[in-house]
Amino acid sequence: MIGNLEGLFLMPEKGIDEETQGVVTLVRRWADKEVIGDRLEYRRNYPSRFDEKRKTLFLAMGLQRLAVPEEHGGFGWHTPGRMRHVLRVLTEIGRADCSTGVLLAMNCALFTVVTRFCDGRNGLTDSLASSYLEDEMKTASCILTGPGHAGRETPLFKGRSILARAAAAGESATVSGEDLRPLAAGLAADRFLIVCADSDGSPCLALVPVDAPGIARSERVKAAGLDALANADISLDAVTIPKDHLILDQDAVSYLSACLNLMLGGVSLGAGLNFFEIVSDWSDSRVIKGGTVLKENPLCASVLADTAEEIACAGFLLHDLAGIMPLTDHPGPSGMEAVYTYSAMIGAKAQQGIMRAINRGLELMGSAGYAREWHAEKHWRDVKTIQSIMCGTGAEAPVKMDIARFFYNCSEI
Amino acid sequence: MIGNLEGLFLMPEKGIDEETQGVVTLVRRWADKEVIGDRLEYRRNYPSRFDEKRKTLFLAMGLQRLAVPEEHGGFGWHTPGRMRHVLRVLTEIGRADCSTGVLLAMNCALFTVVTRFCDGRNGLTDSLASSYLEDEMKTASCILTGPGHAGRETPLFKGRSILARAAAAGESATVSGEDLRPLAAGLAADRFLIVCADSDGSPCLALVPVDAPGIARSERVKAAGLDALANADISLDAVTIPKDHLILDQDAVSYLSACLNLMLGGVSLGAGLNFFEIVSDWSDSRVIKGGTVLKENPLCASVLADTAEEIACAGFLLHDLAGIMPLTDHPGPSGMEAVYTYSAMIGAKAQQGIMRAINRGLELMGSAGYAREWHAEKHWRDVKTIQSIMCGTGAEAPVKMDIARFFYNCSEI
Amino acid sequence: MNGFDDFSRPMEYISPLDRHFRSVLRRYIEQEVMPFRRQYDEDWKDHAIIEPAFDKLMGELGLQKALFPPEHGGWGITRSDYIFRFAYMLCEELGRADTGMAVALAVTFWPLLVILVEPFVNERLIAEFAPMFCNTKKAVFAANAMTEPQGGSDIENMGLLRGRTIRTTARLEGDQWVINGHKLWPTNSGGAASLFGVPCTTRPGSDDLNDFAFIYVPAGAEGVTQGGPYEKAGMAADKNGDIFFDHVRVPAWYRAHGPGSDAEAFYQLIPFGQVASSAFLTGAMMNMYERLNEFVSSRTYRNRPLKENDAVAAIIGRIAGDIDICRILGHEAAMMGDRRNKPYGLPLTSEELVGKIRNIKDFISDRAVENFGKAMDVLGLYGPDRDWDIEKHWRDIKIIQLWMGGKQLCQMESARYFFNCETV
Amino acid sequence: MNGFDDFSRPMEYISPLDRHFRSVLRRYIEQEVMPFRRQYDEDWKDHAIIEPAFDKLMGELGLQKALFPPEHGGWGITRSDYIFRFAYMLCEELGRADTGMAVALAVTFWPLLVILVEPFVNERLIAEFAPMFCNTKKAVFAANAMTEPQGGSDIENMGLLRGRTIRTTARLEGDQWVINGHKLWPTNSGGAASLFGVPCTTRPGSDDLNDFAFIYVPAGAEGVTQGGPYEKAGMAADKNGDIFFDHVRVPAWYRAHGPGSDAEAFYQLIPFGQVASSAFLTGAMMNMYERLNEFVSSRTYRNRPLKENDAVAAIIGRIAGDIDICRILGHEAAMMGDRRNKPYGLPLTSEELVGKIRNIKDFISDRAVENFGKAMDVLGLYGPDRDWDIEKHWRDIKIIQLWMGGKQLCQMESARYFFNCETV
Repeated sequence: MIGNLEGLFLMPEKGIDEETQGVVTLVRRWADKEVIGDRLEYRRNYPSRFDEKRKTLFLAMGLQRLAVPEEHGGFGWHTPGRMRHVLRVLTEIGRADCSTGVLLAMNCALFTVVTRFCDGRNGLTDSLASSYLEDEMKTASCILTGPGHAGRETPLFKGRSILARAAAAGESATVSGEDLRPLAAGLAADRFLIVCADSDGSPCLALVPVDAPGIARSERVKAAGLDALANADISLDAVTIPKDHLILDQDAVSYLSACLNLMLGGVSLGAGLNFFEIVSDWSDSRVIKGGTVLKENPLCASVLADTAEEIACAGFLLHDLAGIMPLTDHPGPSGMEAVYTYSAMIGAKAQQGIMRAINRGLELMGSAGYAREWHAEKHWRDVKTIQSIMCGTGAEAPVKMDIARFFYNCSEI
Repeated sequence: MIGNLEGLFLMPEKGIDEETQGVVTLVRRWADKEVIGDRLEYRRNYPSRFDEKRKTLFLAMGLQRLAVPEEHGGFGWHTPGRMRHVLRVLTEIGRADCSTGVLLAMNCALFTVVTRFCDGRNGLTDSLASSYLEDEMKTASCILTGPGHAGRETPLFKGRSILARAAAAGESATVSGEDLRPLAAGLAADRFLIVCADSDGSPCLALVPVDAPGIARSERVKAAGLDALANADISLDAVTIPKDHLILDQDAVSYLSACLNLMLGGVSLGAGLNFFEIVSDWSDSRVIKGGTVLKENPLCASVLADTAEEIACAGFLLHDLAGIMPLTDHPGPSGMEAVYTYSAMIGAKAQQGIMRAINRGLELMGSAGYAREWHAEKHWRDVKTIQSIMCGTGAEAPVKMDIARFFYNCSEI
Repeated sequence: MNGFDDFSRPMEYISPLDRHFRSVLRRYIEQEVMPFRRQYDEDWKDHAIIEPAFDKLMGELGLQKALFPPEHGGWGITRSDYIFRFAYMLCEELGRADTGMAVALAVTFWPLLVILVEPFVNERLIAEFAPMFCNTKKAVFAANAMTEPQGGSDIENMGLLRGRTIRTTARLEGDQWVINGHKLWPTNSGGAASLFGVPCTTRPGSDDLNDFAFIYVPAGAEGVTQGGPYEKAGMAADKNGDIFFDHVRVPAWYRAHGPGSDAEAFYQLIPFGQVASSAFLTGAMMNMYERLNEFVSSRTYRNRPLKENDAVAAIIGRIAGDIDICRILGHEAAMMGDRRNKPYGLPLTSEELVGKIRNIKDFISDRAVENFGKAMDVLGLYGPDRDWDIEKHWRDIKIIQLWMGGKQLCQMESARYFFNCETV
Repeated sequence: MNGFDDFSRPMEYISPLDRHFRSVLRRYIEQEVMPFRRQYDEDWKDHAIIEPAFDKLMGELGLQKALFPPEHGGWGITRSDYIFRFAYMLCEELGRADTGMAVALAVTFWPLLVILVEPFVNERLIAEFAPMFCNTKKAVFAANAMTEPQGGSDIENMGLLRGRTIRTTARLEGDQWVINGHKLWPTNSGGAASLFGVPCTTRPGSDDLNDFAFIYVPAGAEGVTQGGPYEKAGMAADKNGDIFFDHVRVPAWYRAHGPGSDAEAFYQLIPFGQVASSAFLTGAMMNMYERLNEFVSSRTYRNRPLKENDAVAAIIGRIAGDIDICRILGHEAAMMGDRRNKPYGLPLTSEELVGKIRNIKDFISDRAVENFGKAMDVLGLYGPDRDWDIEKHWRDIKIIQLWMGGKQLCQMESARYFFNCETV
């Protein structure tokens, strides 16, 4: 974030340590120099040219290893206490490009969950970590729950259908599922992290390499946003994985969801902040009513204020969420349940707030709002895409059910 | 707050110290025992019977001295770092009764501002403090800016009209103004804290005892809420006060506004939490559609979730605001400007959020929502009243102008 | 814009009665209600100030006669093709002054509609009850005793529950119905009404609509006990209380129509109630506009009238714009009702009509709640002040949002229609 | 509800042409547009797939002739008393498939309305331009070259700015106008249009409406240069680009009407444009309903169809309810326009009519932006997926909210009317 932004968008947290500040500063420079300062070049063939910028970030700067434990050669930002720092970094990346942020968020979520729930099985962490140390871009693609199909019963995770099945047998396990829709990057990933139902119908996680036999992919999905990421539906026909690639703990699914809500919130927050910069420039230079600078017209100023307010509040709430992540260390289900619920609630609210910020700001930009040239519309499409995929299905209804379950002890919804 | 509420409505802050916790617990007991557990008795003649409960709180428990400096015999909760504790206490009081909370908030705001801006003039703090140590209820009534009258120019504070005038002359000063509307308690207060324009038209604050000659009051204003507080319009005809009762610093006006936004936010938050308790009880015991417990119906559950969500997020944001209050200690106007803007923004947003929480919850309560007997409608009227009076005038427009000024450097709005 | 009368109405819909009668009515209201309404809140129990106003409007001007046929001394409105539009006009004008008063009048019509609107006309009962309303200059009230302690608004959820949850029973003994049960909260209870329409069941627990009965019970009948009025957040002119029916006996022919028809005729009340609610709300909002306009024209921000600040103008412009929209929609809802006898119209009991009208009422309620809240904020410090009248409407209109099954029932009925839901 | 056709329309307003023509039009659209629209995004520059569809609709079916009088080979719609309602129907049906295509057609009408609608009829220009549109089976486009680089939507803010900020100049030299200026972003620019209507000033800086001129310029005239189409977030069927007029000469009688009348006739375009925008939006929303209904009926939460979950039902019920409301309001706006020759109607240039119609368009735009966003969320993972068509409309309709001065200008014009503001 540029210095000015930090003076405007306050954060509730105490200062961050020097190492973290160093990383944040590096990423900020990457965003400003490689992407934001250089955007007009990207007008044609945007997605492919972007690949190279992402390599700088992931490999040269090493961010691919952000959530790899220190003992495995990474930055070690995989603990609950580190979440607020991860949030900061993802925000910086989101300012430049949401697609890149989404990729890193999925990678970070992978390590955060695996290191926590595979304590006794360092083999998995070891092999994963060493693959992320290679000089090659790695990308995890998450497949969460989704809508079921009318007439077909499925196991559920908090009301949502689990569309993949996992079964352990001896030292290996098999994973199956038809037409699963990853959050993103289904065609670009090198491994999938899939929410499955085990043989009892309980939620669990399976880590599946993309080159395992039995995996089929649909054609590339054309999507509203995140242009740089190629997605597709995935079908798994009894794909075999090592048994330790299966995490048989329902809390792991909750934790994955909480991490993604936080991290993708950070990505969208970054896009929102950059949108703020764009609309600031615009409103400072355009004239309306035949002479008034746009920002000096009270109505336009109030729209601008909405944009700033939504982003500032989303930032506060996401940092508050990061601040309560350590509650997951509390024993018993209440810590995890609370964090899961708050992450769903704040995740949805922050995404909606940022979306509203952009929607309102666009109102002032007229055709510059929807011309590709200004890049405002890119943030608009990207954030909406992130927001929609994090909904799962049914708009805010499933999240509201989560909230009601936690706050009112509902049991049948 | 009852234990359960604390497990549900998380706060971003780290734990609070034992002394603070002790005060919070005492107030919570007062609220539960004296007011909430005993509400049906209050159905008739509510306002007058309440007086006595308030005496317990203000005098027996000593909360009237909450923001009186320690060296003057008070609790010493008048510093920016203490604001989060003041917020907690006011929330506990708001759970029981907004009127009481509003009174204490105005008292706390008085001491917070006076101790900060009258450093060199201990006389004022001394005399004020000693009066608050007496065994008699003290009440400050704040008169802020308001709407001007078409055709009459007034000095402005951030666009809002300053309707009172102050002029220093020798060792005394005079204060004048017609039909000024206090936030609350114009008939009950023993002193007014009034935003005035000095002889240059700059904003300043004047502290005026209610028994000074030259003060006239209108009849009691009938209001939507805060029934227990009698308000009236105040006119001052060249009322003389000691010169040190005048605080000639524009920042004092900003700070007063910031404190009131935070503190009255806490009062409304408390009302929201108690409303949550009421609607929880209701939805747990009522049956709809001929058999479903209300909270188990997905639509009702989603309305309930809205209520919980709005309150939880308002709580987070208010605590975030409390957390940045120490920025006012930073030299230069940017710390105070930032805090002023954030307090206006979060103050308005939190009030609106809590109002929405109650409005939504009422949807489920049918006639029990508007029957006085259930007390839900009291919180609804009280919070709306607090929200409206904190608007000043023009709904959110003046706050949006504050935000735009800060975030976009607007200068003409 | 010259004034609140300039909010849009679909001009082609205006009934022939509208222009003349509206101005007479408005004169009455401005003389008998407007000057006193700020004192109504304290008069909630005694109606010492409120009752004379009712006498003027309902008795002297004669509104309580409007539905009855001329041969019984009434105005014959139910025989016109504009009964919904007439009701809309009436409720809007009254709502502008006081929605509590408006509902007390409209609900007097409510149980009578069950026997007065084609195809459900019961001449014998009309002849029986007409004198009570038509031969007096004092206000006479009727009430629909629907809600029961446990069921909430279940009775209004006929589409889904089909009367299954009604606990008030009617048993035929010889040529009399014997009625037992406990109702609460109906408008005009708490001692106001002279006549109750009572939805009850002839076979508890049945969801066969043939077991639903709508029976008239004079308030003075033996075994009818009423509690005093409840104290509520607003709407002091509308009394609500408990009603107990303890072996109350009425003649067998006091049942509206008979098995099956009772349910259908009763279900007709839903669109009437929703259209009237919409009219109360637009009326109240028109009054809000009057007061708001005064405030934003005379008070300032940055030393210029509030309305000349673009940001404030956008807020109040949206409020006025919503009023315009709500009034168009309210009239459309009324017209949906009045189209029932046209070749392209729908019966009052059709799922489409009920779903669409509930949707409009839900929408207008939301806009009203939102915009009154916003208007109070525009007045800021003066928003909660009763002298500006807006806070009074703010308290009252929330009640309108909540009654008749409230927001959620509207949402479900409209979802059921638009998406052919079967279980919601 | 059987389908999207069951959303409400005020039945009394339906034009005689509606039933038959709508079904013909819909058949064309379902054959020529619907099956191909998912490929339009990539065709934004070349129009290789898009152009044949235009030829079918505008040329073969003949929509581009609709406004012209029969004696010139047209359909004479501007002589009917239902031109707004006809336009509404057309724009709604097209908008259901593709609002970009809808606007390209509607804007072809736009500059022609200036000379075709009573009381502003210019027979000589009609005779001049009719053959261009009526004697061909290929699509022919016109455009309104309004927006200028600095002014944004100032030109549409005629009420306040009165043409003061226009920089495109027209100077009379003998019997020719010489036009100089730079316009950008009009629909059907970027090389599509054959004819431009050009608002310009005969005296730069003047706010005297007599100095406003509306002059027709054939795209092929010497000195007209067009840039290629811009790449945008959506609406690929609508090309937008820069137009430069460098000493372009046209006959003196290519000016629409003359001093004063030009401004008035031009100002009529605002209500037309706002009503058409409303129709695009309701059409798009009706299509959204179709797709949404499919999704919520076939996909599940808790193993039951989404629509059978009360919480989801409330969300989608609100969406459908809003569509119903918007369609009623859109038709009311159209009717406001068509009432202009009735005794109780208003001229198209009246502040009341413009304020009320802008208000409705602003409202419908907001509902569309809100509800498409919400519908995408209902689809969740599948929301951003082009195969479900909703994201396409979501991108397109945001553009409709932003054009013609966008939301804020609507708000100001409506505030100005409702509160008699003088400076906003």
